[in-house]
Amino acid sequence: MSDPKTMLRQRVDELLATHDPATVSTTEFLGARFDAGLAWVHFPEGHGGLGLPQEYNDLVETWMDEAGAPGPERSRNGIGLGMVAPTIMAIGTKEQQEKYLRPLYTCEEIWCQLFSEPGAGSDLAAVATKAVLSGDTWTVDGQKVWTSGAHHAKRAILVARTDIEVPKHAGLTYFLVDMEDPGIEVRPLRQITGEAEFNEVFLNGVTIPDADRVGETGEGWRVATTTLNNERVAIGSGADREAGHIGVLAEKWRKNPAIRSEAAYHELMHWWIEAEVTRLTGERLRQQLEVGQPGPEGSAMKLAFATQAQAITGLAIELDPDHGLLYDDWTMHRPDSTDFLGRDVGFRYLRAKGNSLEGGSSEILRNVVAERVLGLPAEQRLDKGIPFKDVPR
Amino acid sequence: MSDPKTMLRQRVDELLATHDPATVSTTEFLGARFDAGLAWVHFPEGHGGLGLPQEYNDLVETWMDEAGAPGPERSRNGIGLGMVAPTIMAIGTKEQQEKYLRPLYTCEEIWCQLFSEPGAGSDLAAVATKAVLSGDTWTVDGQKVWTSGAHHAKRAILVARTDIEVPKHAGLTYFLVDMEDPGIEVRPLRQITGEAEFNEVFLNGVTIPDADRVGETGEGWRVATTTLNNERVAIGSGADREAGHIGVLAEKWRKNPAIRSEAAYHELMHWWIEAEVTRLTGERLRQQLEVGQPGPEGSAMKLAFATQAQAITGLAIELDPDHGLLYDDWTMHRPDSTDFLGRDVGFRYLRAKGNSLEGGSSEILRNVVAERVLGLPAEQRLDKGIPFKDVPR
Amino acid sequence: MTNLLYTDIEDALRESVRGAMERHLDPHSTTGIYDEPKPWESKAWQSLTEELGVAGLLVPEDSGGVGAGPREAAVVLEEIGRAVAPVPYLTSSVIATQVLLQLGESEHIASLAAGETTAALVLPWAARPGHWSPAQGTDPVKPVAGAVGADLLLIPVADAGGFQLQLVKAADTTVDPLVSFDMTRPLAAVTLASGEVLATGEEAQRAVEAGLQAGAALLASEQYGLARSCLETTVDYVKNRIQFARPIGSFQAIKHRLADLYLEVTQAGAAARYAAAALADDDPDKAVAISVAQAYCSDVAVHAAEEAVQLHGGNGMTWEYPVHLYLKRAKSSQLALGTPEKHRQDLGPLVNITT
Amino acid sequence: MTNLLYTDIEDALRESVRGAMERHLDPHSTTGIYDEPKPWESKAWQSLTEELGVAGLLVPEDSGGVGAGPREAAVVLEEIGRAVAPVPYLTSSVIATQVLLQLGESEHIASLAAGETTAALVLPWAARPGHWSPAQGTDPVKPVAGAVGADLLLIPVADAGGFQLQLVKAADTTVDPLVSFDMTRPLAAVTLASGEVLATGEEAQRAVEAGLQAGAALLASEQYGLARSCLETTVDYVKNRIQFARPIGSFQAIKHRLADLYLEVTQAGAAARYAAAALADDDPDKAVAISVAQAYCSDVAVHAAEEAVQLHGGNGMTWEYPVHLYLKRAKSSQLALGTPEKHRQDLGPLVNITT
Repeated sequence: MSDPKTMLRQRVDELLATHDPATVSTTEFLGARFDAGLAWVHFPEGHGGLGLPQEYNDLVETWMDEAGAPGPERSRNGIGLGMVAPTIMAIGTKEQQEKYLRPLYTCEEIWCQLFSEPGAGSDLAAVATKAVLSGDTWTVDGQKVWTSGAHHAKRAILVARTDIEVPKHAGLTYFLVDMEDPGIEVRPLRQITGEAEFNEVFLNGVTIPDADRVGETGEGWRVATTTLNNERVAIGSGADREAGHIGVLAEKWRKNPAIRSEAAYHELMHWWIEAEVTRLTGERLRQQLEVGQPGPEGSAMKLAFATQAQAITGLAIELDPDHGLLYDDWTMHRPDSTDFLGRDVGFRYLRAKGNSLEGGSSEILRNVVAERVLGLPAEQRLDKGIPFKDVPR
Repeated sequence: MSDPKTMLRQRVDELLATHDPATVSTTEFLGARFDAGLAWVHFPEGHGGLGLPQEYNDLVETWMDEAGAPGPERSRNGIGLGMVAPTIMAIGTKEQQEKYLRPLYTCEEIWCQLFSEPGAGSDLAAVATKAVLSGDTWTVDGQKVWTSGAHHAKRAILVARTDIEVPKHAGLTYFLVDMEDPGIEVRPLRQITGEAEFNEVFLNGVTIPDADRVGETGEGWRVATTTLNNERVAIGSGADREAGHIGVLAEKWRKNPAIRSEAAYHELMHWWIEAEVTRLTGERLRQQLEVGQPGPEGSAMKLAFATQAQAITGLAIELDPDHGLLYDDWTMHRPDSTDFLGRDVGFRYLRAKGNSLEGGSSEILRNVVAERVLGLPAEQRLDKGIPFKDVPR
Repeated sequence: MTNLLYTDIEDALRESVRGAMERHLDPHSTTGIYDEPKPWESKAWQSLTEELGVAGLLVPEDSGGVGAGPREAAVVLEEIGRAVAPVPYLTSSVIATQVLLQLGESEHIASLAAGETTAALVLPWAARPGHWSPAQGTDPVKPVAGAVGADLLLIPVADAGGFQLQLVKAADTTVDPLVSFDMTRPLAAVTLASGEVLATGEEAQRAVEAGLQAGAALLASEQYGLARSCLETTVDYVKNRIQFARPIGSFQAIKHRLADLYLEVTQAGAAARYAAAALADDDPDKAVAISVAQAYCSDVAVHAAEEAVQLHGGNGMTWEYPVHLYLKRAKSSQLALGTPEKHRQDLGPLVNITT
Repeated sequence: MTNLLYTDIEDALRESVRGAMERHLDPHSTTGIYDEPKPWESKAWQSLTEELGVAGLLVPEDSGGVGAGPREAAVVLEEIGRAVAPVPYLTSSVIATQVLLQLGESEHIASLAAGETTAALVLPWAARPGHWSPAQGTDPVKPVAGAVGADLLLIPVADAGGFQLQLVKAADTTVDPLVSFDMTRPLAAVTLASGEVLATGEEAQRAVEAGLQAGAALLASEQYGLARSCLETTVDYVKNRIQFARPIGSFQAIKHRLADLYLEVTQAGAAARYAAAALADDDPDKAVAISVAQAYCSDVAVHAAEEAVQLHGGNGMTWEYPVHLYLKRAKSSQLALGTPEKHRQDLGPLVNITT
């Protein structure tokens, strides 16, 4: 067999030759790319991959970019691509892999995530949505919240409680749900920004075939952890200097002498340096991953991102009061994706408040760093070993 | 009876007439002042007071100052005057009051405090120094630490464990100790500053007559709390603007244009404002106390003092690097009293590190504010209800 | 030193105002302003003016007011901050009223004191004492607070003829509402129009300056009230929100943050009170007190609101929970009448600290 | 982007240096320096130079050195920071050596590389790249780091004849030790004396600048090593210190502070590594990398040491526990080669941000 790089280049060339990105539809191209094993080269053959080491993915992406070929829309199907695919690949059944991975990759099926609940926020394992098995079918009742994209998602990953007689982590099961089930109601959840980027999802008698269970009954926490770990890893990618909020502010500073002052200069440089050292830390983490030595920095870096996003957008408002006193638009929209930087400074400030909550609150992340990285004693678990039904909620 | 003010003025005049401060010794004057009930006017007659409301003390102090009459040396006998006297007055026996208050007030007897131990720092009630009663005499063995003035103290207040079979707070007893007991060894405890402002005190077979017990056996925690509450109250007195570290730095700034910069200006003004709002808070607390409505701000203010002292001295070092790189003197001295402001900037910076530890660490104070002021749930007490001998240490 | 405590009368005033706010405002309808901006004729404003008469606190009795002063107005503002009340108290009953009082104006002051009319000083809302410029040329002035729904506009203008303070009826010009970060104190672009000249030259400048000083001094009390409300609401929330089988307020990291916030809020209260007292006493230390209070209370209010959002978790991010109203008001108020940075800049020379 | 990881060779180097520091230094004797200052001929310095040969890392092999570079020297400095080692590595093996290297000097460089002699650049220790002045007049230069016990002094001087870099033997002038805040890197006042002229004009200036750049770039690694050591020591302490029947490291407020500190220390490591790499590569981004690393790592080291003192409780305040050595070194190093404020000032123009 030839070396992987040569083989990959051949396959890419063949794909581009048979499916000219300029003429075929994106869906068709992505389908063909999946079939050629060029979706995720580290996945097995037949599931969008070629069983190669993960680092070859970057190469394929680069070549595709050079050829002007489309990739899947990460902004619309981020949960599907970033979290569901690796989970199904790692733990799903062969049938699930065959049924779901291809339309997920082509974005014919958008996925959303039904994890958080009003009573299960930082305590994610406190999920109370109930799933009961009868014959081969589960029936699900409950309420989920903070579901982005639920209103245009075709499918969802769901964690539900299947046993209240055992401690909370032990009674959860992980499912794949059809969002077109008549028992599902999606309501927009309007946020501080005026937008409804997220939804509340009500589940009333939603049915799920047992074939759409992922992992064993009662193993849902472990499966969900696999999913969430994929979320965290996404942070470890390098970024250019002045990416993000600091770049927006620095550009404004350069273009707008009226907002400059000595005091603001030092404040700006303080955050410029903070952003830069976080960038360097991310770059180093990326280099570690490349040589197969992942570090524990990811959780801590998310703390830094949140702190910086909030401080820098707050500062941006203060630097230009006449502008910061205004807002671009309070109308309730339901955006297709999140753009932290896309709107005006007031929006960016408000939206950044979510950075220290979503995807693991800063408080939870500090616990994680303290306990798992520094090895400090865990918090006392008052619910440890207690059946879920007897735990105070 | 005439109004208290007139009566007090008469007594002060009589005292000054019979004991000219310019000619009699300080000791003699203070003795006479004590006998005239002008030491603490709110104490009962015969114990240095006249049974008047506490607020008249300020008046007497003012008149004494005007007459150039000496007061007791608060810097040398702060523990005696500030903590021991109110405790003995509140809880001590009549014999203890008669024997100890007068020489304490005249500073013929300096007092120190034997509370903290190597294993009982923030957890003050974890005292392990043991006192055993045989007949009318207690025998004490153990080690104390952070004892200021132990090397020139005649007497000490001591908290010792008299029962290890009961939970930690219940097994303590409070004593008055003669520091000249042959079983007492005082060793200087050198600090980060180079000075030995404090001592370690070793107690080996120290004997205490039962008559020098304060409060009942096993009531030592309650008595110690009385003592420590007096320590906290001392903070609530008003102060002039720019008192303390900020004033030292502001003066340096005014006199030394070379250290000025725009960035430093904003940093300095930030701390100037912090110091000013703490001063205003203290002033308001003082006004509340005057009208008999003490507030809970004292504990929180101590947090502010510590933060400011540390930040301002650190800034002072940075503003003048050529000077901040130097130190005045590393020689081990044993000062008679603490002067936070008296030496050079390096000393002030290092000494200020103690401000967040001594007299209740900032961590403990935050707990106090959160639990007693805000009413948040208490930390889980792992030692609750467990005999002291069985508690992990 | 001046008295920093509250009198019994002030305590009673607070009770009345708090009661009125609780009766006439609810967070849901306040949030509604973001979608459908309303003029000021709310029940809450009616209650403050008609029932309680607090619009006239700064105005002497012989001018139709109550003859109280800044200390009492500060208490009202603490409660307005506590309720994020969408009422023009600061802009009309404090700033515009103080401008007219300084001029000895008598025609309009009584109806302002009665709350029958409202007025606004037409300067950008970030203008601060000692640092503001009158309108020049023909561009509208913006963003102006208190102008939406106001009956009278006090417009400082400068032209070749010098400096003037003009009184313009709202009906005689255009007030364009702007989409504001804080819709509970909506901003507008005010088109210039000529009106009655109230004063000129130094007299007019002194009047505007007095208005801004009163505004900055008493905004601190509104900020303090807001911050304190955020602290209390958050303490209450964390006592009751259960996660991991315990109230999240039992987690020490949260306790310590709230202890620190308690300190800040307490100090903000002292600073705001001192500024109100210094204004009331026309103390020589007034300018210092104002800059200290503005620099400090502005940041404390923002910090308290930010902590409230964070410690309310996801709920704090929703449109449904009122926490966002506080954050928006706090952040906008931080800019109002001078940012903390600018007040630190102003303060130094007052206390002989210069670069 | 340049490689920010450590090579296997660097890992081995770290092991050796750490072993040497552990064998030859103990906190008690280091603390003793505060009472009885000692010259540099310590076992630790002997081991670094004679056994490990690390004084020559920056020096090419044909000049008598090891022919490694700044990346490797940075690893040595991390370990020196970790041990608060009282050795003149930064001042002699980095700064002075870099000055001579830049000049292509050959007479003394080999003995510096061997650690047989030590040298110091005679500038105030707070001087920084781009902002320093040569000695003028007759006043001694102070406070100078690395001069106490040094054999050779590199003295930049300016007089009517222009700018010169002179080499003066310590024996030919007076080096007065000063009572230093950090006695592990003692400072001195150096009396001027004439010596051999090594270079003049721009050549001399470039050499001094190169020395300061190398010093500032690599001081960051020493600060990182110190900070990391403080974090590790403190984590260890709070795991073992029992109060209230539990390790104090089980209290969440302490855990969260240490998590935040972990983030800072981790980022300091990346920043320091980038500065060392940029120096090694003579990267066009070098000046940016240095100012970022100095501005950031200086403050992290101080913060780590301050947290170490606080979280060691009373013990952290004692002379007996080594924590104070770290605080003193960290605080002094914050001032060395430019304070964070000055580096922020320098950084802006480099990235096109100006006032």
